[in-house]
Amino acid sequence: MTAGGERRYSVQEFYALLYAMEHEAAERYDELANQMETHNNAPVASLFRELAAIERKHAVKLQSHGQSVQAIRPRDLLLGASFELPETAPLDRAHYLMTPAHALALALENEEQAARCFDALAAAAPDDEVRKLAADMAAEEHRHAALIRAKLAGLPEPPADWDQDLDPPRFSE
Amino acid sequence: MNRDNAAIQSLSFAIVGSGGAGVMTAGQMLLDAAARAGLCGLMSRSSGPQIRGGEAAALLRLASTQVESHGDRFDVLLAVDWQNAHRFASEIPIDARSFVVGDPAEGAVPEAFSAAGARIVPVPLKAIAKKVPGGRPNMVALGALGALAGIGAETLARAIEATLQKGGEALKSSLAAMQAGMAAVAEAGVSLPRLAAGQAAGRWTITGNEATGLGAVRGGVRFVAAYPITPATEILEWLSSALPRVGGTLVQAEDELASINMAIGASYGGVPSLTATSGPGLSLMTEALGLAVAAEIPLVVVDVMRGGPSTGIPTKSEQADLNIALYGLHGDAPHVVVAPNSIADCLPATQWAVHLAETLQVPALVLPDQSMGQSRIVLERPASLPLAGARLVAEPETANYRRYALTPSGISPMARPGTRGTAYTADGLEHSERGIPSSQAGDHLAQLDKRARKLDHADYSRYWAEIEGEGDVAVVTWGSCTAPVREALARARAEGVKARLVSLRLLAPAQPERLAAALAGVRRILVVEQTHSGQFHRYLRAAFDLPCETRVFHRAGPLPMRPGEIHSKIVKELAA
Amino acid sequence: MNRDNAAIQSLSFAIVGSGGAGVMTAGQMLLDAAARAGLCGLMSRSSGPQIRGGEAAALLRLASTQVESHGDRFDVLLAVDWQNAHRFASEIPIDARSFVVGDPAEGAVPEAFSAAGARIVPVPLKAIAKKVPGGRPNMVALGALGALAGIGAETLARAIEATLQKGGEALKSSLAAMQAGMAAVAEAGVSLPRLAAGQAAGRWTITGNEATGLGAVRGGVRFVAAYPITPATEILEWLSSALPRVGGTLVQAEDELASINMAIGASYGGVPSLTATSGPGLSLMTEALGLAVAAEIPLVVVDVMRGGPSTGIPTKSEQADLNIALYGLHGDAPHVVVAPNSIADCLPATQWAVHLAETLQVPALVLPDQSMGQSRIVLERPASLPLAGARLVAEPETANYRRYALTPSGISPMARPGTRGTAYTADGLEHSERGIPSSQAGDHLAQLDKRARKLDHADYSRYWAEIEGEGDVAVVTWGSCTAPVREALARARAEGVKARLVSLRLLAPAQPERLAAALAGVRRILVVEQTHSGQFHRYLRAAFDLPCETRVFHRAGPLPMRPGEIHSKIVKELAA
Amino acid sequence: MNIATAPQPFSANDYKSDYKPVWCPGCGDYSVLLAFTKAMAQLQRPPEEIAVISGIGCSSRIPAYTNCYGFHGVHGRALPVGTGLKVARPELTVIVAGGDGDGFSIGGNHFLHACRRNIDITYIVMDNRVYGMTKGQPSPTTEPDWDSALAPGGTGLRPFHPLVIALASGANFVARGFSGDPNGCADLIVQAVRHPGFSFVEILSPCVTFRPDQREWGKMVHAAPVNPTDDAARAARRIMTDDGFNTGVLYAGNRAPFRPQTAPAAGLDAIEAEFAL
Amino acid sequence: MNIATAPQPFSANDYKSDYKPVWCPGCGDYSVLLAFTKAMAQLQRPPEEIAVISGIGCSSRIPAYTNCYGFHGVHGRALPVGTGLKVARPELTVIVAGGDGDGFSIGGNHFLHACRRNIDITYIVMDNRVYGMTKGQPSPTTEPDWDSALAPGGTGLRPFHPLVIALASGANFVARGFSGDPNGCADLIVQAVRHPGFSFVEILSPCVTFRPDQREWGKMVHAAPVNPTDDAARAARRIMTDDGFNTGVLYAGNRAPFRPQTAPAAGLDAIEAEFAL
Ligand SMILES: Cc1ncc(C[n+]2csc(CCOP(=O)(O)OP(=O)(O)O)c2C)c(N)n1
Ligand SMILES: Cc1ncc(C[n+]2csc(CCOP(=O)(O)OP(=O)(O)O)c2C)c(N)n1
Ligand code: SF4
Ligand code: SF4
Ligand SMILES: [Mg+2]
Ligand SMILES: [Mg+2]
Repeated sequence: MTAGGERRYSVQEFYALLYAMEHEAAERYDELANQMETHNNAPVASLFRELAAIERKHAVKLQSHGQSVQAIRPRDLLLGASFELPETAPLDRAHYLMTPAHALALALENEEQAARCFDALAAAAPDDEVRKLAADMAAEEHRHAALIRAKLAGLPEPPADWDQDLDPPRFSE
Repeated sequence: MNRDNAAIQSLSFAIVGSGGAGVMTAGQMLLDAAARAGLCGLMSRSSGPQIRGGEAAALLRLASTQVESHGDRFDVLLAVDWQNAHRFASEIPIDARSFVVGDPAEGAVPEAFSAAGARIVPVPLKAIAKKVPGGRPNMVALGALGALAGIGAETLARAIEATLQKGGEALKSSLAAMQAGMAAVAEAGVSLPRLAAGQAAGRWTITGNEATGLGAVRGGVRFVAAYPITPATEILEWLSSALPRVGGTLVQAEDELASINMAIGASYGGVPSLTATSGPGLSLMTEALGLAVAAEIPLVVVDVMRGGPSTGIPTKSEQADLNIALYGLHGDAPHVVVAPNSIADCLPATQWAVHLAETLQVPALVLPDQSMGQSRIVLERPASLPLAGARLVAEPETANYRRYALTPSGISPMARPGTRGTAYTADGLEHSERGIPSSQAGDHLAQLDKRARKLDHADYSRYWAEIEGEGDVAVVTWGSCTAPVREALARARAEGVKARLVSLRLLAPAQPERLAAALAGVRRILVVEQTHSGQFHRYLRAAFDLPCETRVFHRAGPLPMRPGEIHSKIVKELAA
Repeated sequence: MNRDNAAIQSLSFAIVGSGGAGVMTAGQMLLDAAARAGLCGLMSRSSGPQIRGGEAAALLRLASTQVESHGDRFDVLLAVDWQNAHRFASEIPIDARSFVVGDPAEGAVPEAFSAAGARIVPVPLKAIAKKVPGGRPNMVALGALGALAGIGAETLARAIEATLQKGGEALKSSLAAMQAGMAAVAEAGVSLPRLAAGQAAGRWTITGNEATGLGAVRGGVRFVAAYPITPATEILEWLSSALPRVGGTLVQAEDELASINMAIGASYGGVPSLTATSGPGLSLMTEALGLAVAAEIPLVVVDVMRGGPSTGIPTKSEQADLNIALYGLHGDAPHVVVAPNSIADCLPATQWAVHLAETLQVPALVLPDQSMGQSRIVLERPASLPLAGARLVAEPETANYRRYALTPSGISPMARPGTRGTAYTADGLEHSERGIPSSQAGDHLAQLDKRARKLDHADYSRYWAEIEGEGDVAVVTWGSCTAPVREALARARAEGVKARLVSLRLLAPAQPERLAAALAGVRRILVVEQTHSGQFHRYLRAAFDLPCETRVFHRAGPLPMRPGEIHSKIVKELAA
Repeated sequence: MNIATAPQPFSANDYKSDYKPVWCPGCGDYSVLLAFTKAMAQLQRPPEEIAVISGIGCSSRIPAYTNCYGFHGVHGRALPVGTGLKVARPELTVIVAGGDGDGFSIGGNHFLHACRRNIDITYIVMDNRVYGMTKGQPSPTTEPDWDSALAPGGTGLRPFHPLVIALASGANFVARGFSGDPNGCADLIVQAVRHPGFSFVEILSPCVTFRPDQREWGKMVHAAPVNPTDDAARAARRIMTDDGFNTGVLYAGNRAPFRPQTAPAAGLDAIEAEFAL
Repeated sequence: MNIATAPQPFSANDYKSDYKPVWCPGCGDYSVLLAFTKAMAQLQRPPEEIAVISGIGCSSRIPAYTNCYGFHGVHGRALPVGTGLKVARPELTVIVAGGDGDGFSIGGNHFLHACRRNIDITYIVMDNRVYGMTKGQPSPTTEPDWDSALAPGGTGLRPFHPLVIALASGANFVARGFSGDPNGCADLIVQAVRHPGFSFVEILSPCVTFRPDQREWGKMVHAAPVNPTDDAARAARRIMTDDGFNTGVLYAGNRAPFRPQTAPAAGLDAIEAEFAL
């Protein structure tokens, strides 16, 4: 991942970026929670719901900076191969039989990716205030990551055949 | 045990749980084990709207003799979990005599079920499974149900082994979990009456859709073209492996227009051919069906009926494609419509349809429904049918060959491409005896007469209907209503009602004289069918002479017809 | 003059000749001239199997009052030449009282015609034409026929001028040839009784297919998608010019599957829509018709019936698409079927169908047939119908909008895309009131009931049937049989038979109570229809309660139903 | 030139029936029928081993005019009928024939999938850019400005490009002929039948009744200025940019034709045994 | 970058309904739905002025998941429904969406003719190279060797090439996206809707249930290495020879979209007068 690069962010822009990241991350966790509910995977649904709530809290805080989220793209961040914003869980990682451990591992990846992104932005930002903001954010994401890592360590490893489909998919229409 | 049921000694089990909980697997193994234990049985499935996951229910009925439909109530409802299980409430009627087996850790029994006042049997499926390394709650459930059904541990083990053929750890933990489930039931001290068992040897287990496929192959079908559609796809999937092994072919077509026309092409070429679909696909086939009528091409079209109209309820059953099957062709287009009257009958009914299509050079429709097609039963190995005879083929170098010659029987020899001296052009335009397009009134009438005549003169032998019992009242029905009607009649007979059962296997051409004979001396009939508008009854009025007072019980799907509701109607409408 | 005919003062003329001889042009001009002379009339066409050329026949009936069908016999058969004219023998019945006008240079009258013993009137058409520079035998024929019909030279000239608008040499020679033809007849000294003439002013000439198109436009149809097919293409051709002039559009689709789905899309968008086809095309539309039923999309589908089954006899008439129209959809799919009972009725019947489709949010089929669609008549300007009301549209920002709400009438407001606050998804899957797919028994039953209810509760007013006369016997019929039945009944009445006529315009939903009322006091009925298998009769048995003894006269096409054959049946079956 | 060979069992006339075409005199389809009989005589396939399958349209009347087995089906479905026949009876020579409306309008989907399926049949389309049988409506290949009752002033639609679609969907042999050159067409048909897989031959065949302007086609056609290629992408590009009057073999590919699935033969008993407990 | 704009009336969520998808978690269609809502928010079209039309299939369930007007019709006929709607109501934004089976198998003919007709609608196909809804049968875009119950060992058939067919039949805008990149897909949809005429967007959208192998697609897709062209023949050639995982706008043409016939307005009376003697 390349981040920041020559891009010069104003403080205002940086807040917009932050808001977009947190907002999108929250929406995504909600979406995943919905999916798990529809598929009767209650434990993972509530976990995603919690994650969504955390991200949304951040977003709401950032929103007080008066930013809009229209059309922020990974490529605006020069994130190279990544298709989505750093904290957003890719939809195609969901599975209806996924376990809380899977969900946390996914959240961990998101946090780590976000942390790396901010590290890179902090390293590259020419503007002091932005640099500081980015460094703060990086630290926060590292902290989140550590928390999740700890929580994950407390969970049992999912069984090897966790995704074995005991009920064949059904015909429809 | 269904104490209401004088006819069938049976026990009904429902297993519910959310997707991935393995209720279908457990149900399948239970049926298999029961079969190995010398019981007969039936299993059908139900599930939520999700493609995968969501919630699922396996519905079983085990019995001493062959069962073809569900009863009125379930003896046991077992829930691996209760997620969205309330959606199945109308499909799983329970009462005060039922047992509801649930894991207390999964919460209370939902209102939709607890209201019945059944005896709640808490079994901590999850906790029990946890104690077994790699154990799963559905295998505990299997053990519990096996114990309730009176199936021995060894037999259950054999059923598990047959599914988990790879063996290893998974097998070991499944066996252990199953045994723990049996133990839990013993501990809970609940039991059900024992079913008398017969001889497992020689029996089969088969779904209606597989039986349809096999009926086609037995009948000689060697070419199939089709487009997937629920609930007919399993016929195709079974045939796609089976056909090549007997020298036949299956082609997946781009759509139903193509599939039926491919089948027509192959049949024109001399190879008995079939396509299978459901309502929406059948709609797309009626133009070509008319072509097969006019050009006199033998052809079998299986329509596994589902809920309609339009896309409707693809995964549920209804008998409402009767109208389109009988009348869906433009112009006067006589053809054959055959309906199996049970899951097992899918085999002989389809085989007979092939026979009729080939003999009469006409398209024959076969109308099973979702409840037959997608249910699995245990039955004695089906006997071979003595259906010889087939297509009347023209001899090489027939002098002055006329493909559509006006024979007394209406059947004219059909030349096989490749044969010298009998080349002709098959045509969907009205034609002369030679097949040359004609708009002359004489040719039109002659060919219309011929096409009607061959169906009128055909010998439909005893297959045309199933006729059972004696009495001055009768139930007239067809298709998947037959089994619950039979059961309802058995109860009524036990209560002293003398009644006949007439179930039509041949729907078209109508056999009014035969029906009149079957109903001779009957003073009142009850027509039973699963449609909203009473299609079958209207057809009986249109094409038959109903000799007596007629009452009707018709209702829409998707819930299966129950013996009990039919029994009440019999009591109300016939016994009075 | 048809002396057998108590009801209609008429003269029938047939003009035959090989392709290029101009018999159609001559016939057309003769009808036009007769109309200008204050007569009414009817013209239909027949031709050989060739795309072009071959042999052709123009069949006319001129009368004092509006005529909607041919009589039993022709007063005059005029042959421009006799090439293959024998093929028309069954369509042109002549008898000893007829005149056969032929050119002796073209050979003897063929056996098929001479056998009738008609009076042969030799007129050297070719030789006469030759005398006029640029003169053609068909214009000589026109003059001859005009003279026989008692139409003045000036009127004939105006008809010629109207066709040959460019004028010039062609016009001059045509006029001269026509006059020579008149002179020849005068010379031959043959004449026919005079028909009483009325007021030409205010009258129209129109074909059934044009009338159907106009009915659609009057009803508010502003979108049409279709695929050409005989004998419906003229509806489309007329609409393709007319629609843009009233702000509408016609799209030629790639096939019938596309055309009906396009019409559904446009109607979903709020624009009254129609497609027109014939049997083979209708076959391809039944799946989408079911969609329109389930998703409750107003839609009109015109099926101009031709001979069937399959490609059948595309250029000839039959009523055998009744079955597919009534029953051709899979599942329980209630819809509307309307049939015009005459050529003129194509207009109001179609307009009414649009009205019903829009009001009831349902597909309405309209069933004219080839004999109506492709015949031209002279009639009084059709009155406007008082058919107000139309689609019930949802208000913007309707709170908790439910597209498929369970209203008492069964009709629920339909939101127009673009309207705020009422967005919904139309669905062919079974659904809840909101339109969300559902396989629950409750939703299925509620929606099936709703869709049936809205048709049951609708007000079909007096349009449902044409009821004429008094008496204790009746003829029940529909469509293009109505006119010959009416004529047959008039003859029978003149002979003292007291009989009613009931011609159903609304075929579905069935109106058994109304029919019972219309037949109150009737002791016997005769059902008349043009099918081989008696489809209409079977439908009457299925869906109505026929209160009395029923006799049936049904026969296949392609020959038109004649008043005489119906009259014999009335005498035999009803008068006894 | 092949002048002095031994007499051969089948002459072109042996492939012609005694039922007289109902086509308009001057119609291009007469020449296609002639080309067909000549081609079959060149191939010396016994007439009874050939099946001619069609849909509905003037052109689709062709089967009964031959002495081969024929099938005159419904509008637009000739290719599926031919496909079923060939799969069930691979030893027959199957020729599918029809018009531009039949093949590219209502039958368009089967055209796509027949090309893709690449069964060893030959498909001949008599393209007159009009619906002849129903009296002159625009077809998919009709020029956008052609005036007719159904589309006054023209459809305004870009004509369908059958050869390009055939290539894009995987036909294994693509050629264009002109009915005015029956011998040339016969040659194309011979090559098409001999080429394995799905062979598509478009024959420009004027409708003198509804498109009298097509009498000019004789002046416009010309042999393709390049040799056939086996590169479908190149052939498609070429055809997409040519004038539409190139005749000859435009593409001859080498995809293996479709072979239906086979499996080790087993008796019915072996199959049924799988249902036993 | 568009960071600090004024708040806009419609956000992506305004295009989403509260009815929860029944798709399998992980299915690419979730991302397509997301991309659709993002695209509409970019376009700021009020939801009620958008109609989403589909056929039958997992992917075809999309209309009810949006807050727009929707139509869930029958299998394979979404394009005609969309066509009729757009012609009758040109002021609406009409999006047709569905699967590869719906669009290229049963619906193939309408695809051909919709491209040719070039009406101003956008067609989004969620291509997962399988029939998801009916439990995993091969579709026209399925690889020839993909094993399934209906085609044990694979179909052996050459996959259908939707983009090439679209170009060959006259689509005015052709793009390919990947569902794993919802923002990229949103951009493509925005461009497609803005481009006049028939716009076709193929989105590779994995079926995680029946084609778990497609989880690898994320690694295989890449931005098209060249800029879009307006030369259809060149674009077709390019696509015919690429690896099938190029994403981006591949063709943007400049054919005028179809306009239905109009005529000088006249009252009904004027039309009826023509029937008078
Ligand atoms: C299902 C159906 N729709 C429409 C028709 C009417 N129809 C018959 S032939 C034809 C078009 C023929 O055009 P083409 O295939 O180009 O053949 P041509 O007559 O030009 O040789 C049509 C639309 C039909 N017979 N069946
Ligand atoms: C006329 C008709 N034929 C067949 C079907 C069954 N059917 C429903 S969806 C489907 C295929 C869906 O495949 P695709 O369009 O690729 O959608 P996906 O589920 O993969 O998203 C089929 C064959 C049907 N509903 N109607
Ligand atoms: S109408 Fe045209 S295509 Fe048909 S036979 Fe005549 S010239 Fe040929
Ligand atoms: S079956 Fe496949 S296409 Fe359908 S919802 Fe599941 S993952 Fe998506
Ligand atoms: Mg043509
Ligand atoms: Mg798919």
